[in-house]
Amino acid sequence: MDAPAPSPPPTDGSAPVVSLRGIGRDFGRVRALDGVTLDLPPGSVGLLGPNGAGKSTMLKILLGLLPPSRGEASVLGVDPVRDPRGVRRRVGYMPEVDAYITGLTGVESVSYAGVLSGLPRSAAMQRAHAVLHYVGLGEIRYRKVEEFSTGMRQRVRLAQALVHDPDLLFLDEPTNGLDPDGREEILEVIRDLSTRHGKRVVLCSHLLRDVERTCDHVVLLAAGRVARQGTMAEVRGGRKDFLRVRGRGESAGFEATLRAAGCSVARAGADLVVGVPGGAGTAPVFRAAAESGWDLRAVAPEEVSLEDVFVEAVASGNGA
Amino acid sequence: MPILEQGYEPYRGPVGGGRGNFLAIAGAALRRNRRWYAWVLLLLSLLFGSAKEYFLVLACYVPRALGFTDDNPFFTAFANHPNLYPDMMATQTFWALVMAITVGAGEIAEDLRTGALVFYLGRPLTRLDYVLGKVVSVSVAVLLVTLLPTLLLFTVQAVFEGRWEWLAEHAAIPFAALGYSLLVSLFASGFVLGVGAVARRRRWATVASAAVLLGLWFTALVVAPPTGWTGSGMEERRIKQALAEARTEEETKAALKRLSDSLDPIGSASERAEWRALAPDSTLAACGRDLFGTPVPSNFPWKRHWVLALGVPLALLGVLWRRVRAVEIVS
Amino acid sequence: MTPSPLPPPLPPGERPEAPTVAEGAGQILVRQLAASLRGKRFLVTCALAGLAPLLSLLVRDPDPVVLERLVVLLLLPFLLPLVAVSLGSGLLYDEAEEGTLTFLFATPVSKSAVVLGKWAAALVSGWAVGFVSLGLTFAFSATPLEDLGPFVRASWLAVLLGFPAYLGVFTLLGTLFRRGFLAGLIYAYGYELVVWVFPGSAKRLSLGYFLRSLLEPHAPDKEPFEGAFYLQPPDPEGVCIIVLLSVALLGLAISLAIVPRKEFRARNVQG
Amino acid sequence: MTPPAPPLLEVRGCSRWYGPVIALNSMNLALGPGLTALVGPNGAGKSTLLRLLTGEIRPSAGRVLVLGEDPWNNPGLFRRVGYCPEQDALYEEMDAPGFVSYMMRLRGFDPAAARTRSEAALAACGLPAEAWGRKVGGYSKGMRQRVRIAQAVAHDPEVLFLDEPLTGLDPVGRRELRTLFRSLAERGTSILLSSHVLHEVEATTDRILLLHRSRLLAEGTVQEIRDLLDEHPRSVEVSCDRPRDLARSLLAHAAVEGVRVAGDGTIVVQSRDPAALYPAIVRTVVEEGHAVTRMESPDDDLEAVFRYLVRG
Repeated sequence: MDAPAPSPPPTDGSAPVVSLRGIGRDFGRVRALDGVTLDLPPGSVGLLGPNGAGKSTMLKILLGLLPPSRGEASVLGVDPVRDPRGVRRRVGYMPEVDAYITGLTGVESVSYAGVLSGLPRSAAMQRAHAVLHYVGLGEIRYRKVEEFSTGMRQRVRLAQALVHDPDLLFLDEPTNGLDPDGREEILEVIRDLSTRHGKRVVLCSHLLRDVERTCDHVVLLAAGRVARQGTMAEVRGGRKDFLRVRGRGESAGFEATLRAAGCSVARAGADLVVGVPGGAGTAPVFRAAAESGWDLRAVAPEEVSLEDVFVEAVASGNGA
Repeated sequence: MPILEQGYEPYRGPVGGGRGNFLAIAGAALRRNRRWYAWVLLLLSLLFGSAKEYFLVLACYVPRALGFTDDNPFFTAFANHPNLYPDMMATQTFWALVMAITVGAGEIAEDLRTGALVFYLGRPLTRLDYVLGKVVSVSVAVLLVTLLPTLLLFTVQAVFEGRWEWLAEHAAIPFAALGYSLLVSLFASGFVLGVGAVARRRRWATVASAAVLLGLWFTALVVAPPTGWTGSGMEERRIKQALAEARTEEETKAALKRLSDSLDPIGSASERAEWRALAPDSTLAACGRDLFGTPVPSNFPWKRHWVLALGVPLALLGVLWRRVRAVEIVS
Repeated sequence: MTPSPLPPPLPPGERPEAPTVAEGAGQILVRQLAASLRGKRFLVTCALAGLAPLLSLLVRDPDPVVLERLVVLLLLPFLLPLVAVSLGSGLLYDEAEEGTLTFLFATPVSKSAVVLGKWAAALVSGWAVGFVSLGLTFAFSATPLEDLGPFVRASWLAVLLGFPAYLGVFTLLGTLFRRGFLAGLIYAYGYELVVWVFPGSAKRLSLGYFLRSLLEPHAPDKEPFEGAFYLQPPDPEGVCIIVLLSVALLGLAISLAIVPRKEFRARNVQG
Repeated sequence: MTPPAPPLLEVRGCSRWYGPVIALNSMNLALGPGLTALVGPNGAGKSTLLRLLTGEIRPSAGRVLVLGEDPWNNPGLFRRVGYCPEQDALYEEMDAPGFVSYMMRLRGFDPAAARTRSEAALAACGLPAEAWGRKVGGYSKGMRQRVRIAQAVAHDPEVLFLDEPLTGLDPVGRRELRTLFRSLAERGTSILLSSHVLHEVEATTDRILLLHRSRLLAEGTVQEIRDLLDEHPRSVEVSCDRPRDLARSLLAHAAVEGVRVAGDGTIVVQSRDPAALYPAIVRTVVEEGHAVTRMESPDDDLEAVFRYLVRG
């Protein structure tokens, strides 16, 4: 009896979800964004940057809450300046900070979010329950949101962002303050959404390990500009001929043996980073362990962590 | 039958244009004010605001209904006094403002504190939806205190009177009551939402608007007390004496009119009457007298009370309008 | 990346002694004064306390009754408790709710010294506000002060003693209850007014009674004391002074004794 | 190896409940110097333990001792103790050096020393000097966090409690402060730090206290804890050029329970006796000359330990 929903214009798999052309935004004399040109591909994208790099300004522009000073933006083919409500109807936004209405229960607040996004009342209630189940909030959803713990509030915010079945999700620090279990569950939900349900996800987070494990693409902002951009593999790259080594017990003898074999050794937290002469692979490490009797537990090629990339990019950005 | 997947389901139902969004916002705001003290206050305000008039009307008509034929001139005069309804609503006005403070002053502050504004702004809404929703939510509370008891009393009186001519003569009353209630709603919501928006805590917003209201009210009270109220009570004593000494019906009527005027909360008879405009309830009541067709004589060449009653809430709503936008920018 | 140098080490034996109660309270007093002078709440308090002088300036009526009404109806029963409740009722719980109290309690200054310092700050700023407000009210008035006679002196005395007395009550309420502000408002504008309805010595259970007792014998016109505010024969000045002083000191002393026994946690913090 | 020192922190049969809710259940703990991380799921009692240790709350039963003294109503103890609480609260109207030196004055330093030490501490915590003149209320979350940490370390405490000190910091800040904590610990400050982010804890320290369901579940280094869990078979993944040969050789060892060839040159070796397993693998690889590209155990890091212990 109800007319079927006007289905969103079919986005073909490769068209950019978000496209920015020379976007800039000034607050007084402060230049928050400085000519950002960017195409975010479908899939899950990590949007990174130090504090004050312009991430939240960019999100606000994309949500149509803030007009850019210069440039053009398009989100899912909609111009957020001309049709901010149209953008927000098709986008789910999970804010970083608490955003709840006091006095409403978990399920009420999610269905309220649905109603405000244009869902009929009954449909909103049904979806609120389904979505809360999906993000893992059980019977607690009949209690008031202000009584919830941080983790539960985070789930409610995620459910609010999902209730109107948006095509694109902006998730701002979705795992902040969660314990390892809770974080793993939320990341699992995000991965599931982006891989199995075709949602496009833009994830902002300071916890780079989470981004490493969730996102296919990375965009790194620094001082209002794009500092790095690409797939996770492209951005991280690898350091050839370096190995990360871990073991038990006093490692002085082992290190000496390695150095004698022509390797470099550096400490990295509990681990050692060993530079081996070209082409030797792990053999010198195993040999040194056998000779020195050190209890070797793990050897693996040293990968550049996203954190290293981040720190380097920000440092060079500041120097420039 | 396929196994039902326990995961995420896409939504394929209809999506509306969001035209009634402000009603949804008003509904949520009202729902969160379902607190016990709001109801206690509602009860109190109905009692304080309308008890006197209900008593007068019932005291006039109930004896008639019970078969007493000789009407009590005192109550009959009051029940048909042209100032019965405007006075009643004038008393209600103060309580309507108190009610609005209890219900609405913390609305914006609470939304700022809990980040609800961010919640709203992430949705397909406009700022107008938000502000309108809040205004409607306060207005409903105000109408409960003002319009509801007034219309009820009018119905009671019309039923007891039983004459169509009476109804025709007094047909303007419900409309005036409606107009006045809407004016009070606008003033009350503009006042509490605008003043309350300066704070970031419900408690401080409530205190700030209560302090402003009480401060103005006390000021007006000290400078220009309404006759027969806090003053020495001399006027009251004099009228009672005149009533006791009245011999003819004319004299009694004049004394009664003097009494009802002296109880007039607008304080039009007080020495520094122009200061009464400081008390919002008096200013509104003056507008009410205009609406009910019994205007208070004013020394001013222009309708100052109308400018205040309409200008203040609109200016304060302007403050709110800016405040809602500012939050978009400040992270 | 900049290498972070370490914060300076403390040479052995150079760790300073804990400050005494007076030193600690003094530090807190200074900081609290500086903070409240800039705080929004203090500005609101000042604005409200400025109401009396403002009216005095606007009305400019030589009739001494106007001035008397300003003091007896506005300043003493309405503004003075308001200043006291806004400065005194959140001494500890305000900071506990904000979360900054933890910092103060994580220093070698005792909890009682913290309360003492904050109380002293409230007293100083409250007195300042009260005296300035009263002084300006008199100064702006068109009434020659000679017409008022001893009423002027009685007003100063009422502010001098009345403020600490109210502050003592609100300090106590503020250390006992998380919602000390609400409790304070209920006390000042609920309890104190209700007590007036009861006859006989029941009126003596409010601070307002003793404040009025100080003023009434000197009032140029008895009118404000009539009606709902009528007083039974007022108590002698000496009794009033003793009662107000002891309420002030008792409130503070009980608060100081209670504080070390209580936990001040922000709400909803567990785990 | 450090010689056994008297415990700096001691918790004896300590419980704490809030109304009917129990937050800490008969905990016993003795902790020596060094940098220790406090981990556990939400509601496990981490913050409660820190609050008890800093005298913010009182135990409902049992005793807590810090440096041999009861912290409840013992302000003198804070001459030697620093605390950075969890809530993101500051005096918004003060500037950062003003705030930290105020705290230092309350700790008994004279004005000049308070000022210089505060500025040094702020510099060490990486608060940019151009922000010093501004009010704290205008700071970003990361800057506020740095101020809060500076306040805790400025008086060079012997014991330092940090409750979620890295929340809100960006990756650069996280790295800087981790370095700071490590250096402080090396200088002799004892630090107890609670955190949710396990891989960061791992990069900061290897000594942890794991709290779960209001109890102390495990204590020690990650490896020690892992080795205690002998009922869980350990699996080690080895990628090499001739996986089947290596698998065959390893099967001959008594320590090896099973080997699975996982494809793409990786074998998964399972054992209940890691102490014997690893030397066996190393010896086999060296003797038979396998070209190993990678040897790792998915069960070896803190997250795996956490999973085992917490999820049961």
